[in-house]
Amino acid sequence: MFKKGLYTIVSNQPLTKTIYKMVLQGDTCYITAPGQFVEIEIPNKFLRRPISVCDYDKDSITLIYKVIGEGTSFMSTLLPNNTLDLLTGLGNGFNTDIPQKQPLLIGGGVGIPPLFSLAKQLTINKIQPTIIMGFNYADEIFYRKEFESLGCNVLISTLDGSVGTKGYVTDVIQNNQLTYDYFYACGPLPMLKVLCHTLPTEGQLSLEERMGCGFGACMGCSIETKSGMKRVCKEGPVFLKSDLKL
Amino acid sequence: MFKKGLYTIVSNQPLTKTIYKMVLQGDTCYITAPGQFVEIEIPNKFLRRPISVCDYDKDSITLIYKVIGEGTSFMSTLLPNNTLDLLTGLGNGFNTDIPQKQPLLIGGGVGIPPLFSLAKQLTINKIQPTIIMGFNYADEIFYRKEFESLGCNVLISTLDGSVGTKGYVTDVIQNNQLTYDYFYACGPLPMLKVLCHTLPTEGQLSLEERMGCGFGACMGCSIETKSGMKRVCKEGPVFLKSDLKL
Amino acid sequence: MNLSVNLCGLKLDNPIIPASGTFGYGNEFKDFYDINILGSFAFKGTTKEPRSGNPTPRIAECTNGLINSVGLQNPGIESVIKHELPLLRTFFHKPVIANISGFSIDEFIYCCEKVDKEPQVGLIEVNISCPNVKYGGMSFGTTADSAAQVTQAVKSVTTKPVFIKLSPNVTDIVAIAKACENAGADGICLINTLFGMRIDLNRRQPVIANKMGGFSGPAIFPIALRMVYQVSQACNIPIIGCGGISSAHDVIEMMMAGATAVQIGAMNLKNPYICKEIIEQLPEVMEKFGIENLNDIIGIAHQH
Amino acid sequence: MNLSVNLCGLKLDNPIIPASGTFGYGNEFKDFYDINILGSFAFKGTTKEPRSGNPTPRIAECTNGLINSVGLQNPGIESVIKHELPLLRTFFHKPVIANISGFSIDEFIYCCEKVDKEPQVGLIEVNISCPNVKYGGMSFGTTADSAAQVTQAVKSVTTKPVFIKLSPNVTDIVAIAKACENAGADGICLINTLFGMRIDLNRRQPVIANKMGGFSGPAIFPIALRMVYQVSQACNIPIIGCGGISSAHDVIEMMMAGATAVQIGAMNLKNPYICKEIIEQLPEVMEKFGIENLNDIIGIAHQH
Ligand SMILES: Cc1cc2nc3c(=O)[nH]c(=O)nc-3n(C[C@H](O)[C@H](O)[C@H](O)COP(=O)(O)OP(=O)(O)OC[C@H]3O[C@@H](n4cnc5c(N)ncnc54)[C@H](O)[C@@H]3O)c2cc1C
Ligand SMILES: Cc1cc2nc3c(=O)[nH]c(=O)nc-3n(C[C@H](O)[C@H](O)[C@H](O)COP(=O)(O)OP(=O)(O)OC[C@H]3O[C@@H](n4cnc5c(N)ncnc54)[C@H](O)[C@@H]3O)c2cc1C
Ligand SMILES: Cc1cc2nc3c(=O)[nH]c(=O)nc-3n(C[C@H](O)[C@H](O)[C@H](O)COP(=O)(O)O)c2cc1C
Ligand SMILES: Cc1cc2nc3c(=O)[nH]c(=O)nc-3n(C[C@H](O)[C@H](O)[C@H](O)COP(=O)(O)O)c2cc1C
Ligand code: FES
Ligand code: FES
Repeated sequence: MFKKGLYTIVSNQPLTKTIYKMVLQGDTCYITAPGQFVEIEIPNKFLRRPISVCDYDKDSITLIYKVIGEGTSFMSTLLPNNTLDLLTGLGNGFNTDIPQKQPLLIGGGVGIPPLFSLAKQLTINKIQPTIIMGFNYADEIFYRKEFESLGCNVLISTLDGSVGTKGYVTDVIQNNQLTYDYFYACGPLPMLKVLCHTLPTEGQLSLEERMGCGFGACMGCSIETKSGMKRVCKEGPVFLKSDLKL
Repeated sequence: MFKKGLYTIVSNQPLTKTIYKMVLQGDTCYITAPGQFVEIEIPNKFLRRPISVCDYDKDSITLIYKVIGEGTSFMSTLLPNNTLDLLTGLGNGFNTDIPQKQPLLIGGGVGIPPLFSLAKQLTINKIQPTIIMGFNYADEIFYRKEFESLGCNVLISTLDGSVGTKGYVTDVIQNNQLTYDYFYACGPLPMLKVLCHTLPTEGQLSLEERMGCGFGACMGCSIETKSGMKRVCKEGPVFLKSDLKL
Repeated sequence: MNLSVNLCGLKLDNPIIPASGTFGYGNEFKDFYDINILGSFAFKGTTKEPRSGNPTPRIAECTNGLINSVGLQNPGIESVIKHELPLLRTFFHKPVIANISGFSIDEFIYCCEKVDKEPQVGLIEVNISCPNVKYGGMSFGTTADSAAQVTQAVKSVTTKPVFIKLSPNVTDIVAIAKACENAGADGICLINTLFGMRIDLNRRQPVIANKMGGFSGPAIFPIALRMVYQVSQACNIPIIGCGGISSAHDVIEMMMAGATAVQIGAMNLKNPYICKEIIEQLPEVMEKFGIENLNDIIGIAHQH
Repeated sequence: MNLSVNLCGLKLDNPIIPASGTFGYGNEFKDFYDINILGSFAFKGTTKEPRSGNPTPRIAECTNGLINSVGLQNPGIESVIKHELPLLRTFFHKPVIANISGFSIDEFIYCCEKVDKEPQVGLIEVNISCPNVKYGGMSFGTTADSAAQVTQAVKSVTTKPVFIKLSPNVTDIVAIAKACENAGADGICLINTLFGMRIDLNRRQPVIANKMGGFSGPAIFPIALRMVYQVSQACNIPIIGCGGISSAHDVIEMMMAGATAVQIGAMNLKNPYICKEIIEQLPEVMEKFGIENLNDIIGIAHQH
């Protein structure tokens, strides 16, 4: 089920030069799993903007977004008490009901936010995930402490090695000889492709596509999977590695 | 010369159920004659809205407008300190340098506002005009006191006769056997037509047309006059009776 | 106040119909509201074979509209009849509009024969205009001859009312509509999307993987309205007006131009409640403009 | 940073050209800013005889655009040469684009012969597309044959570069552009207005006295862009891109699609400073997208 409603901004602040954290107040009863997303109406733009739910409780939603174009620029100018029209409860989200002992959560840039509520859920399920976060540069790092405060082991890669492992998230995995029996990933497509091809275990990957509706009506976001055409906004955004043709 | 600028609303209040008075602050140096108009930018509307200048001094403009459609509805919701983007100094305006002793100023409904700064100018020129204002019903009457406070004789017609003469502005002229040697008029086209055909003296009439630009560039507002095609926004909105083909 | 209209015997409680391709097979929208309030709805363009559509990105944003190049992704007519219609029956209790596409006359015939047998289908809408498919779709809709051929062919295999849905990307929409009328069409649906394009300045290439796509949304309303006006002047069959409608005001404007019913496309994607909201607002707007019965205003703008 | 472009030998300091019909003969805009900052400008469509145009209302508002049915009101070519050009000379010191219309091949020839002799005219733009005139305008632009005829005729009487300005209201814009190229056109200007309409719900009749008119403004940008892309792929002559441009971003997008220069129409009416603002913003936007020289991006979207 979906919900369309006006949500009130509680806070909206930069975490880095280009990445903002926004907390909204409103009904979250249609959000049922970590990894779901919302579609945000932007004044004077035709299409809504899809942003993953980073965290939520019974009446608030946390979003983390990067300023890319006009929609996200507009969002970054909003103040507390401004309202946004959101569709919530979109997408399948991550499935945490998987027999797993030691999952890896791998995020690249603004692919990291949905892993937060996932990590929270796993912790509730008594599973302690390892978090691997990939950034380009040190000044882009965000949410390290928040993951650590869940009790998670957090490993970081930066392109220049200024923090953590030099290189990519895959270098973190190799260099640290991590043991894991499952993985969850969200981030840029090239990262997801490499993970699909190099990690031996099954896993879940969250994809992005340009969307028309965000709720399954237009077929604008369909991708080909091993089990046929699937809508990123409806059957996804989270897919099983074994189902993807990346 | 024209001026495009942001003007700040000083006040914006209803005079009647559907007619509002708005005072704006800003540079008025391009307004050079009574009867000129401004073009108002309305958010999410493509075309600007033309509204006559009712009154102005060195840094303020008074507009009186009727709520007709989306543009004027929007205007009616604005609060002091909101701003509007205006083009000012548009149109020729009324010519008061005419040998005249006893002019009639005849206005119908929202054709009345531009006659106010005209009356003011004439008073400065030591000419005391008679004002005839036509309304449908008593509750639509506005600006009677303002004209009277200029020292003008104000006569009113209402369709139902509840105030002043029953009928039209022409009935006022007939019933009161007014003497006059010139007239100025602004109001609905049927009224202007009757005035053109019944009043014996020369006069100036202010017309309306749907406008593209308001400053003479698009030929959207051209009408045929006895001396050729003329733009209502540039050679008008004020035309000599003797030039019009109404 | 009367909102009901009649499309060749198909009585609609109101003239509001979600347009094909923006309402799936109804399933997604039942989660937003009870879709039985609709006049009807047109299901996703369906072809003989299942189609996976075009590569992504398939969507590009425009000022007051969007471009899509979905490319008729659909599960194929058999699957629609076997799975979608039975599912639909569980939550939608009105006749539905079957939107049919094909890449040859035979395919059109095949699909129409199939849907002709479905009691749930109240009307067949034949899309000869989809601009996203390299062969077929576009070409049938761009000449009067081929449009007439398709019309004649499908009319011969069904007794249900057949509406031909035309492409606006043509020099002379009236000639094509008249050809369809003469070939037996029961009605015309105007318009499908306009061919459009956007370029991504960062990547310096088209946003859409297929380069161009179908442009629709409020931006195209004046073009759709003009075509409805022109065709309703020239033809004597009912018209479903479509293109850029986003308000009750637009619905009335489209009906005054000559439409008997209207379809709403792109706006469903932006605001999934748009059709519900318009249905709710219609009585108020009718009152404002002194309209007692919607049938009174169909084509009224021609009287001047 | 290089903003200058070259249209068949006519060097423009920048690609920004106000479009015909939205800039008069330059006179009104000199009161807003020094129009010598422009690349050039296209004067109001001019015909052999003076024309008083269509009845009013001639303007209707649309979502992100407007409809006009000015109907080529102009003082006639003699008067333009005798009065407008000498006046223009006093405040505009660059070559101007002469926009010419006609109702017969002879009228096109007549006007082009006249402007050919004017040193102020740097380029002739032949409007075979104005949709407002019942005979002439529209029909020349809707078939490849008649478009080629006009092209050939005017080319035979002038040595100035001739750009043919095409109507978008056609099934196959590429065929028409190619016909013009083959007939000797030096360039193509794309696009003129789309046929559109609005109805006044209160009066229950068309807003525009002439019922329909030419629709333009930001709403039509994706259609214009698509046509520029298609034509620039098929033809080897320069294109002036026009239709819905309202920002420096749009200018760059239009050039990436294949335009060598651009025209800005409707937006001049809404914001008389739009061309000035775009010229001022261009360097910043070029920098943002890593563009050093505008000539480098002309048609770059075709490379993928
Ligand atoms: C399921 C999903 C979840 C997402 N979650 C997040 C998140 O948590 N944080 C975050 O910063 N970003 C997220 N994104 C990406 C985000 O949607 C885009 O960055 C955003 O839409 C850009 O909008 P804009 O107006 O600023 O940019 P513009 O480039 O001006 O947007 C133009 C159009 O392209 C679309 N678009 C641009 N980039 C993307 C993209 N990467 N994916 C899909 N559509 C795009 C826009 O939605 C819009 O329709 C997510 C995308 C998807 C599909
Ligand atoms: C020179 C001039 C001076 C005017 N002065 C005044 C004034 O002082 N007070 C006042 O109340 N009204 C005045 N009007 C009329 C005023 O412009 C319209 O009432 C207003 O534009 C309606 O806008 P809307 O968005 O509310 O209505 P809508 O009907 O939604 O407007 C749709 C379009 O039609 C145009 N339009 C609608 N009515 C008119 C009209 N009567 N004249 C010209 N264009 C119109 C609008 O500008 C807009 O482009 C004047 C008109 C002109 C031409
Ligand atoms: C995402 C999308 C998919 C569409 N798919 C179809 C289709 O399958 N068959 C069809 O006839 N029209 C299709 N259309 C066209 C619409 O039904 C409608 O004719 C067009 O979008 C104009 O209406 P609008 O401006 O309200 O969107 C599609 C439109 C969109 C936006
Ligand atoms: C009011 C108006 C008048 C126009 N007159 C002419 C004309 O005389 N000759 C011509 O070739 N195009 C004319 N056009 C078309 C424009 O030059 C331009 O091609 C079209 O408006 C698309 O550009 P735009 O979307 O930027 O307005 C006119 C357009 C408008 C809005
Ligand atoms: S975006 Fe519409 S189906 Fe996914
Ligand atoms: S409105 Fe453009 S010339 Fe008058």
